[in-house]
Amino acid sequence: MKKFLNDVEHMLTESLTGFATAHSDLVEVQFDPTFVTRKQKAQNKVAIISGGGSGHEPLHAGYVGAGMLDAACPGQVFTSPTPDQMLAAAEAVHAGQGVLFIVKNYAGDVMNFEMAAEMLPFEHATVYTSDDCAVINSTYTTGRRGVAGTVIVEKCVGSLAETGADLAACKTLGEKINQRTSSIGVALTSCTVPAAGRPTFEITDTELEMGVGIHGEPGRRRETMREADAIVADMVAAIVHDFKAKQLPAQGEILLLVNGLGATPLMELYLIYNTAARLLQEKGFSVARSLVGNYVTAIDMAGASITACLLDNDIRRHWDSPVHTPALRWDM
Amino acid sequence: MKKFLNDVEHMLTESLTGFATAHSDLVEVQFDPTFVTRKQKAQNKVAIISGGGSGHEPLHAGYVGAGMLDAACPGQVFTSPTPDQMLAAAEAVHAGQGVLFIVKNYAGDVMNFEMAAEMLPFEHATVYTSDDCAVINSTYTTGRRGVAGTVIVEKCVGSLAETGADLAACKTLGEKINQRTSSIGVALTSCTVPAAGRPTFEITDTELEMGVGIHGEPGRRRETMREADAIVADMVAAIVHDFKAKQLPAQGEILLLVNGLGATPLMELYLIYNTAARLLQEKGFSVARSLVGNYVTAIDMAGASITACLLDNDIRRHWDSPVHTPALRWDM
Amino acid sequence: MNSATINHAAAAIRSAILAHEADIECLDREIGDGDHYINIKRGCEAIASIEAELAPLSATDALNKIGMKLLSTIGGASGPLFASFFMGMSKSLKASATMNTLVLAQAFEAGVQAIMQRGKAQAGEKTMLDVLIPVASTFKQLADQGEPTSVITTRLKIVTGEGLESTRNMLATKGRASGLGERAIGHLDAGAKSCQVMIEAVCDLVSSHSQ
Amino acid sequence: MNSATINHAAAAIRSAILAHEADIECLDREIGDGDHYINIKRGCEAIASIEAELAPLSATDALNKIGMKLLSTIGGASGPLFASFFMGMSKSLKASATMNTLVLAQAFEAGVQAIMQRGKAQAGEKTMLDVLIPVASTFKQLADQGEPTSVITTRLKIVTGEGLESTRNMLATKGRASGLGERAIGHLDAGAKSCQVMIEAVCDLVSSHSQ
Ligand SMILES: Nc1ncnc2c1ncn2[C@@H]1O[C@H](COP(=O)(O)OP(=O)(O)O)[C@@H](O)[C@H]1O
Ligand SMILES: Nc1ncnc2c1ncn2[C@@H]1O[C@H](COP(=O)(O)OP(=O)(O)O)[C@@H](O)[C@H]1O
Ligand SMILES: [Mg+2]
Ligand SMILES: [Mg+2]
Ligand SMILES: [Mg+2]
Ligand SMILES: [Mg+2]
Repeated sequence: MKKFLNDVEHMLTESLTGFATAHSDLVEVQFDPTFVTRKQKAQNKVAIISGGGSGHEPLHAGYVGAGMLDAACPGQVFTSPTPDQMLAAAEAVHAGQGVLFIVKNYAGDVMNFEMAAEMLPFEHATVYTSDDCAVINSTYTTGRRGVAGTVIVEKCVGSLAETGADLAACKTLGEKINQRTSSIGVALTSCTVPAAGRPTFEITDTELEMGVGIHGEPGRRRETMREADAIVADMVAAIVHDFKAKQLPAQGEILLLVNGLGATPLMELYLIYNTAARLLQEKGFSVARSLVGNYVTAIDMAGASITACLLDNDIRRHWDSPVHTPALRWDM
Repeated sequence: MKKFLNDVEHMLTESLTGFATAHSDLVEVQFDPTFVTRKQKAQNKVAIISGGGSGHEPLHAGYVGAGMLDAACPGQVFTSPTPDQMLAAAEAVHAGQGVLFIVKNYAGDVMNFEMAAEMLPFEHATVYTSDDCAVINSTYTTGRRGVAGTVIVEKCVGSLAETGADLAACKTLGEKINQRTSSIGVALTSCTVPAAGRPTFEITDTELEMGVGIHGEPGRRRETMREADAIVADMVAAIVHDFKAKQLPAQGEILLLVNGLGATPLMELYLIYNTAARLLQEKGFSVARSLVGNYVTAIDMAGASITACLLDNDIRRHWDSPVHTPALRWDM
Repeated sequence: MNSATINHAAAAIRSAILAHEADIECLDREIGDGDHYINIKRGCEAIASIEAELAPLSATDALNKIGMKLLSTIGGASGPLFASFFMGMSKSLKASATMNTLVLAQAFEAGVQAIMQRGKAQAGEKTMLDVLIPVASTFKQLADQGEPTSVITTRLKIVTGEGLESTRNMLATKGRASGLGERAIGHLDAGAKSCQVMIEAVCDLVSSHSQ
Repeated sequence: MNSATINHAAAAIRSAILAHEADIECLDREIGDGDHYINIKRGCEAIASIEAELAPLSATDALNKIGMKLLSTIGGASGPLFASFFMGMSKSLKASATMNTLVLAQAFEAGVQAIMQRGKAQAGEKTMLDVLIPVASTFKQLADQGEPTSVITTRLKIVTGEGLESTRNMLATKGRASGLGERAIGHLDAGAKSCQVMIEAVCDLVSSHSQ
């Protein structure tokens, strides 16, 4: 394992300190317990708080700022944060209108946020994201994983909260977006958790992992490495299939997010985007909004995910509204 | 080599098509010859054109847009573009006030832009960037390489051009910034040129390449892998030494850019930033502006570069001015 | 049981976990995300760091404090679950006036039930519960029968091992491995493994004392 | 020399370059950026693709067209340099009324001078010029002396090889390797290698025809 670090113990703290210094106009970080808030705390709105294991940067701390999150709680690498972090963050940013947690649907995140919610002295609600269609949602699983679609939920719910909407409305919008969003990821290499010091899985030069999770969890299938168009075609098919399974309209405007998992060059992401956009268009969807880059990563994994969110006027408007965070910024 | 591609021949075209589609509100791409322009062409200003080998994305095409470049000419991967590209781009964006080329100082880029300039039917000038202080500028070299500092030159000169400043003023600002900017890079792994299909250099798990170029050119020295703080200390020392060699003031406000070379997670970049900012501060510089992320990459290399630009009111103002490009955006 | 015994047990657990780094770590890499060992280790070290604070407390309070500490230290799926275990155990002990093996067995069972509630899981879902549930019921049954400590510890070590082994051929229906379907088959569950290591360590400690 | 000979030579150069992929490619990886082989190959293929367009042209026009084509195809450092070579050669031929070996040798030298001007480089800087300059002067000298083709080709192949070999122990002071200082020593220059391959191919072609 070759990484820029001093000792694994302090890696997260040092990195978060750097993050907070680089963006000291926008955010502040607290330690013991660890959480990130906007520098300029918002008044009189629902407080939107997210969090999860670290290693997915810029998620979530990179999305703290005007128009998006009020606070983020970074856990250890790939390990959900602990309830005391959420409680302290909520204490810091609650502005009288309740707290909405946005939580990626993993057992660990769910339970830690749940315990925080149980102890929270404020009105609160939780939106769980579960956009990963690689994991088939059936009675014998704990449900699908939340992956890159989480960014869309955080952006749009953040925007709605900014308008003074109440907790129930924020939760409703978040759940609607989650319902209209499907993602699937593919890995060409494993990631390496710094504290583990070695790759999470073995994969040869002729294989890929289809449906990989953002923690390097194995996906649907180990498949043969092949040309990008063939890989993307399978990914788009999975998303379209999932849209059907969710009984979403078979056409309409979409937001297309091609997300790098950490080590994939932008040149390849745009190549993936090119094919994905064409195939989705052929299937009747029109790509109305796009985002291409590293938004929800898996440390240093070479790989990418494709996310499609079926827009409506509401979602489009909240996606388009001004945002100013370390990792997502427009019209501000 | 594992990459998302169909065939190496068409990789660049497919990727650029995806890029142009994803950012169709901002840019347009032309092929035969290949160049990228703003969708909304600027009027009555110096046309700022850059270009260079591909593989450094988002440089340069990602910086085409309001407040920055008018056009970019992407060459093959790691190969400078050809003069016909620059001529066609200039033809497309010349707005009556002359053309400024911003060129990274490599033999290939210099000669191709030079030949284009010789054939150009418009008033023109060229700024060469040479911020890489890993290469000692002496009589027996063709001069230092242009690396991540190029982004600062492109941003600020783009801003000045937008005010209607003339060609000479734009060139002067570009050269001033280049003079006040030093960079140094370090590689933990090699990059792989897609058409070559294998890593450019071999490097073991216990080595690093100090002073690496953005094309995987070997650097100053092959060194022993060590903790991040020690690596960063050497890089900062090289920059401070270079500032001295350039007879720049030994204190003042700087813009600190920590740039990922392609495969380095944001968590590590912020950790590097944390140490670099602290050390520069200790040496008497105050970090007034920051940029952390993948801005000038070397395809899929794990590694990072540190760039410091000594600000003055002029540079700071042009750095802060609104910009709206695919890869850099604020206040618009 | 008092806070001194608890600190002893915690130390025994900690060394056992450290000794099993390789096995535990690789299991969570195979069908999880590779952090389970680090999580557990972080928890063990946090408890070691509050040894002095635990010393003056009653067993009930010490267990509760351990639960709270784990809750704010481990994170992940196992954090709230282990926290719930100790808090559940503490609550059960508090309700009881006396302290004996049966009371302890009941407290253990209460702890396991707290895990089941928190995780909304049952036996047979390829989790730590496949070790904990059989251990809890065997423990209570043997304590009920008034078996001597040595019999109980010997038996529990066997049940623990069997529970762990039973996860090998299960489909995972809870936790991170639940997305894997058939691919999880053939792998032991990491949380089950760490529970087995911990329970075995405590059994060995107890039987060495009772000899 | 006419455009048919030029097309033949281009074809011979192309196969020789393709046959030397491994050597050329690895040299530019060692002390450059690894694209030299791809660049040259792209150039060769571009010329092959305009074979039909070159056929009706005079030698002068064909060489100029080749230069223009290379200029818009290769890119990198070698693109403008090879382009300058052919355009320089074309210009020199145009100035001359007749065509013979000496005229050709002068044209070759003019091409090399165009490279020197464009690249602002001399012999001894570890570039393609370390092959091209000695080849140009030997070529002119032998042509001046009226040596037969077979003597010229045999001699030029030797000079080419020596020129290439001479780059091994040079410090690079031009091109991408110039940043390397001492580290460039011990490596051949990639552009010198591709020139050696091309010149050798043309010499072989010419001597096979003249036999
Ligand atoms: N709902 C649940 N009920 C009981 N145990 C669970 C549940 N979900 C996960 N686990 C246990 O937690 C272990 C994983 O813990 P850990 O790796 O620390 O957390 P994470 O899965 O969040 O990375 C699994 O091996 C399993 O034994
Ligand atoms: N100034 C120069 N004069 C002559 N030859 C040069 C000069 N600069 C570079 N070269 C030649 O060009 C070769 C590199 O070509 P290539 O790899 O295609 O371009 P780049 O260096 O831009 O990647 C070098 O090996 C060297 O022979
Ligand atoms: Mg985890
Ligand atoms: Mg090159
Ligand atoms: Mg885990
Ligand atoms: Mg090269």
